[in-house]
Amino acid sequence: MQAAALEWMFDGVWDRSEHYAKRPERSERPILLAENITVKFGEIVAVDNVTVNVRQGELLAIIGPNGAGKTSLLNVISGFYKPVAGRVVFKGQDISRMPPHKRVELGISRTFQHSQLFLGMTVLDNIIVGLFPWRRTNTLAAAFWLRSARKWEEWARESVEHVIDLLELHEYRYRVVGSLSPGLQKRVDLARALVQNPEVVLMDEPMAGLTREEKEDLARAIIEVHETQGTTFVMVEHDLEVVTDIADRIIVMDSGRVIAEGEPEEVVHNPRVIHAYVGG
Amino acid sequence: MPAGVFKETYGEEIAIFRYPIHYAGAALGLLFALMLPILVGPYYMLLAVSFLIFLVGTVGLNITVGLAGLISLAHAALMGMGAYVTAFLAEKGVNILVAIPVAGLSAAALAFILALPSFRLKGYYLAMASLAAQFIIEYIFALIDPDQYVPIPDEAKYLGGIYLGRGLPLYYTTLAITIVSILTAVNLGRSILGRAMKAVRDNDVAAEVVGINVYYVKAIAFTIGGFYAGLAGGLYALYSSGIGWEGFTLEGSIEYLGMVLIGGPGRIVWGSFLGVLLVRTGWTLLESTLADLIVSYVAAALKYLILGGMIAGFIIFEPEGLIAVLRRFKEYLRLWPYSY
Amino acid sequence: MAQNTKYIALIVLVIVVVAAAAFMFFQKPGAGKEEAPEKLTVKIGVLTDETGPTSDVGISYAKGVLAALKYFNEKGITTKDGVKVELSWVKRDYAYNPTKAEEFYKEFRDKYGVIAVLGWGTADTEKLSDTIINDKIVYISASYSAKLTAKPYNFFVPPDYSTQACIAISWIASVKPGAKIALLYDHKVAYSRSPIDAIKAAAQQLGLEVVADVDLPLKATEADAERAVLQIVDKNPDYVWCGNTITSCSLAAKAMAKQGLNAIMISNVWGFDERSKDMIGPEGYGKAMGVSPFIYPAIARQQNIPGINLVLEAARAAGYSDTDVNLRFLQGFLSAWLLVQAIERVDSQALMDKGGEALKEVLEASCQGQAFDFQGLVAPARFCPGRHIASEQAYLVLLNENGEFELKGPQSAPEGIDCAQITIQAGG
Amino acid sequence: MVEANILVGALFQGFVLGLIYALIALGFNIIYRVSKSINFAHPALILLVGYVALVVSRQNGIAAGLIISLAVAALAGLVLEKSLAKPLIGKPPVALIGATLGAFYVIRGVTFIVGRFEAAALPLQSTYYSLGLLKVSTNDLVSMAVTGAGLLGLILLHNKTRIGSAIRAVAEDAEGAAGYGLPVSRLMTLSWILAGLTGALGGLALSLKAQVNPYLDFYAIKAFAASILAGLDSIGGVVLGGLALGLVEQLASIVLEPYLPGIGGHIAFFFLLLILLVKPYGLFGTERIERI
Repeated sequence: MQAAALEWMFDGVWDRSEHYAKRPERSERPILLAENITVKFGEIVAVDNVTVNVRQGELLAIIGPNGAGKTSLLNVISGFYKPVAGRVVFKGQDISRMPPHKRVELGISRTFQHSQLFLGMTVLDNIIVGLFPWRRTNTLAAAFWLRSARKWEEWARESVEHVIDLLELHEYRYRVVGSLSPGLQKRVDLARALVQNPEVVLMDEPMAGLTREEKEDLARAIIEVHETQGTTFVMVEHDLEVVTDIADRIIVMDSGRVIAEGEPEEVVHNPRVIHAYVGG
Repeated sequence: MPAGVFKETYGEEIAIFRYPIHYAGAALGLLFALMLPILVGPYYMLLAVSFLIFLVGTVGLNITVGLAGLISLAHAALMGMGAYVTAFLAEKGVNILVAIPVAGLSAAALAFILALPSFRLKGYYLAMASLAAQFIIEYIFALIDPDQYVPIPDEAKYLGGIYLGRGLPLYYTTLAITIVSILTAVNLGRSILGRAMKAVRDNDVAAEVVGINVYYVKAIAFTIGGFYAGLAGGLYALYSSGIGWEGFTLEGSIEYLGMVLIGGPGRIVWGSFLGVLLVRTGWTLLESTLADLIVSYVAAALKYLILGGMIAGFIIFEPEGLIAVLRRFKEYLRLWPYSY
Repeated sequence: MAQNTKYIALIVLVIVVVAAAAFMFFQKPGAGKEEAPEKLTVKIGVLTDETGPTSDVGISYAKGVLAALKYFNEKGITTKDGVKVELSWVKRDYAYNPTKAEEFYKEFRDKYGVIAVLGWGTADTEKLSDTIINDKIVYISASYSAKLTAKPYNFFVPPDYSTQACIAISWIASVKPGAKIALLYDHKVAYSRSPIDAIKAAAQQLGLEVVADVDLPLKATEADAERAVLQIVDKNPDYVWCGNTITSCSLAAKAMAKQGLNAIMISNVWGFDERSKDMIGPEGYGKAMGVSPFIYPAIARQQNIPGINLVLEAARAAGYSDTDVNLRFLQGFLSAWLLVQAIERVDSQALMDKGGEALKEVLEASCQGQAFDFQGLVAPARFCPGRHIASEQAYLVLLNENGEFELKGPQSAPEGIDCAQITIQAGG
Repeated sequence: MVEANILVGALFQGFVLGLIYALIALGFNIIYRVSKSINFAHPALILLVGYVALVVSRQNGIAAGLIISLAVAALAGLVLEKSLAKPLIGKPPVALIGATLGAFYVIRGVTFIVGRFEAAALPLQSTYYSLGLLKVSTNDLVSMAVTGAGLLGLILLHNKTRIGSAIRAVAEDAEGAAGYGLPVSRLMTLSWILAGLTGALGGLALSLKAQVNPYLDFYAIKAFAASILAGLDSIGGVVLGGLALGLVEQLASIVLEPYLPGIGGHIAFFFLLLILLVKPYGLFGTERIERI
């Protein structure tokens, strides 16, 4: 008893496998379900009774014109918005009432349309902060830099180095993110999500504002993670070209509703989609 | 990063002393701190003691304000909490060296309660909540201390026959506690907790969404700040023959905030160091000089004008504080005479 | 890791060596005795509040202190055995912040080696009252709390608050036996609470009735004052004791006039002075008075009290106009004068050997010996060991119907009741 | 049981003080609307106004005191805007909080030079009138007139004039307002001057009710509580908040004073903390929607 208490105080136990749990195989089974979601801002209905079913291991894209409610839907899934109606289910568990940081701990990470990095911090620190839910030190251990704190730091650095390798951020490690280009900032944003080793990554317009080259780099990285680790991606995107290239499945939204759903090829040729994009 | 230094482990990279110059600097600094009583007279030694006490308090506020970005106007009240707890325990016969950490903990507990509004509030609202808290605590002090003076019994200030309340023992005791405080503060700053605080400061909305329990981090930042304030209060009780609540008023809290904002918010050690050196100790010295030179009311008005002007000026022109100015000056010297 | 250990070992070694050196360095042998020189310099610390919450009176008080120090210094001070003494003073404005007061006190003590401090209010005097015993530094202040009379190194010129209040009660009893008294004061402020127990005891003894005890905040608005007055109005008091400072006492006097309470308000020494005339206004004329151990300078000039000419001369010499010389100025002046008189009675050798302790001894020698005389401005002062109550005499100053200050008394403290002791025993 | 005359007197005085709190709180409100931050220099401004009025009216009469102190407050508002608010546009609100805290001290210093922190009463002859249980003095009437005029003037300016609606637009959405060609920068300056003027009127009334003393700013800090009760963006709510605070103070004094001496003077802070804990955006204030 006493030994356990001491261990908790001074030398938190850290099991690596906890963080690197093995992913299940890709399947038709839904991993994430957003059901009958409605979001309102005052009188404006941003999302109107939308149901989205995300399957295990897929790369799902949500597209649609501006104001279609895509980002709002993402915000509901990540817990930032409270929907007026509907629920969010992750791996069979209703997470509708869970605060955002808890959802991250469960395995839902996200990136942002406009850089939401911590601008005063270095790239390294920005990514490490993503590991906050998995910290295994308490305040006292941190204050005296006890073994648990040191070991955790090393573990965290290894994890970070892994994503730095993956996203080729080596030379920017010690740069303050405020001084980086938008493209690099997006990469850091993704790195921060990936270091959490999530089961589902929600991406909000990852390609917006990037050069063609940057888009290709980013797409390659996403595909690599998707294929090697079996991570599920839900991507809100504007750029149809990228989406049709990499998505397994596409959902099209307009004016807060889902207007089409299916394989990239069939969706792109759906007349309602063409109408919404071109005619709308 | 100086050339020719290579790190082999991640641990080395985030160590406090990373380069030989750090070791040399720390050793020299320590040597200076230890020899200070020899170098200066007893008055300056006591001034140094009061410098150290307020340094501990300011380091705490720098964690709350500088790292976590939570404006607190109740820091002097928290320091008062520490001082009163120490006085109470000393009265009960508890040794002051035991009482001081307890003072820190009780101030931390109070700070935790004060942090509750921060769960729902940010920025200006939090500043107002802490302002209200400052006045409420002041009021409670006035109720529990109707004589405006609580003596600290000398009997509590002994350690194995040595009286810690004055002279060298006072200086070295304060120095030791200050050094431990600073080291723990630095460790907290470089830990994941410290990084999470910075994240909350830079962008609390995003911090929540990327998995940081913002409430928890805010509460802990407030609590840690309170702990150091309480520690400073305890040290103050050691240094002083008695305490009165008039020493822990809003003016004290504003002065604390001024020390953080002028010195360098977010730079826990050096920012606080410069802030206290300039705003508190420097001012005391300047006041002593001015008092003989000019009419006293001008000097008195100057106190308000200069401190207020510096707080506003630094926020507008150099939000990173004096430390940033010094750093730029250092860079300039390093590159001199080639300015590029 | 090994490298770290090496550094740590090095640092520990340095610490040990330096600490040892420091301790050795500080074990200095005691300074040798010197022969009495032609001229002695006495260092004095002056603590003032010229910017803080009590600066409205602190500024004038500080002027008085400085004028006196300058004046006597130029006039020449000699000790009992004829050695010339020069005063050298250091003044600091601590703005009523006890933390600052302590810092400055330590500067006085350790940097300048003062043997006496001319202090100011509750915040600094109370806080330093224990420290000065160890340091043997005489502390003369304007905080007249009864508690301080039992402290060996605290002195002040007038009687303590409790004795002053009892004098007022005794005056009431002599003017209107069986009068009803209501008490208005801030229940949480030490200065305001200090004389209350003594007042109640004295009133009982003298056959007066305390009919109300109501809280009046020190930081009051008209609303607060009126509420307090409304609470005593139907108790029909004949006299109202206001134990606060001038702002809230004058508001109380106004509220009494407004609510038609036909009673006379008597204020504590800090609650009433020359400014009361304007602050209370015509409606309160004839209804307000203050306890004052000191003769107001304006009245002193009318009555040709000898001491006032000295004060005016000093004020002019220091560059102040005659209008600067008000009650607070006088209080400051007298505090410094007491110190000067003590120096004039001390033996130069004792002063050099024992510093503040020698001053304390001559101050306390007045218990049986000659009293300190202030040429009629305040009653002569005697200090007995363990009981530093300078005198038991004070005036009552009435703001009469014509808006002029009228001196009543001097009145003595009631017989057979030790007001200071009551306060000390009550712990306030 | 509390006697009727005490209750009537306290409620009336609470009402008069409530108007003063409301007017001072409106100063916070005006600044919040355009600068989205708290102006911590406002309490010091109240102090400055009190002393300027005192010093001037001693020499040249109360009317001159009134005019000069209004002018000084307007000037102070202008200087604060030009020196602090303008350079800090776009910075987080915390920056302006810190900067105005600095200004708080600077204005205190200036006040000290002006008035040496003496305690005195404004030279205004007081006459008393009796209305049954209630006694009213000239001070009460003048305070009510000054604060009432100030509040009414502001509400009219805000709701009925073009300047008022322009300021409202800037408060809602500064960028949008600029898009419609509104002189945003000039309107901001105007708002700060307006805040200074309301502060001056409130400060004058306060100087009558509490006399001029070095802790006048304490009452202005208490007015924070009034400004937050209804939410910082609702003008009508601020008036209600001020009145509520004035009454609560008096009632708390009567009821709780025997147990907690001096609670009346501090209840505002309990009030403030409670509101912030329970309903941080006030009773009528709107929660800002954040976007990412």
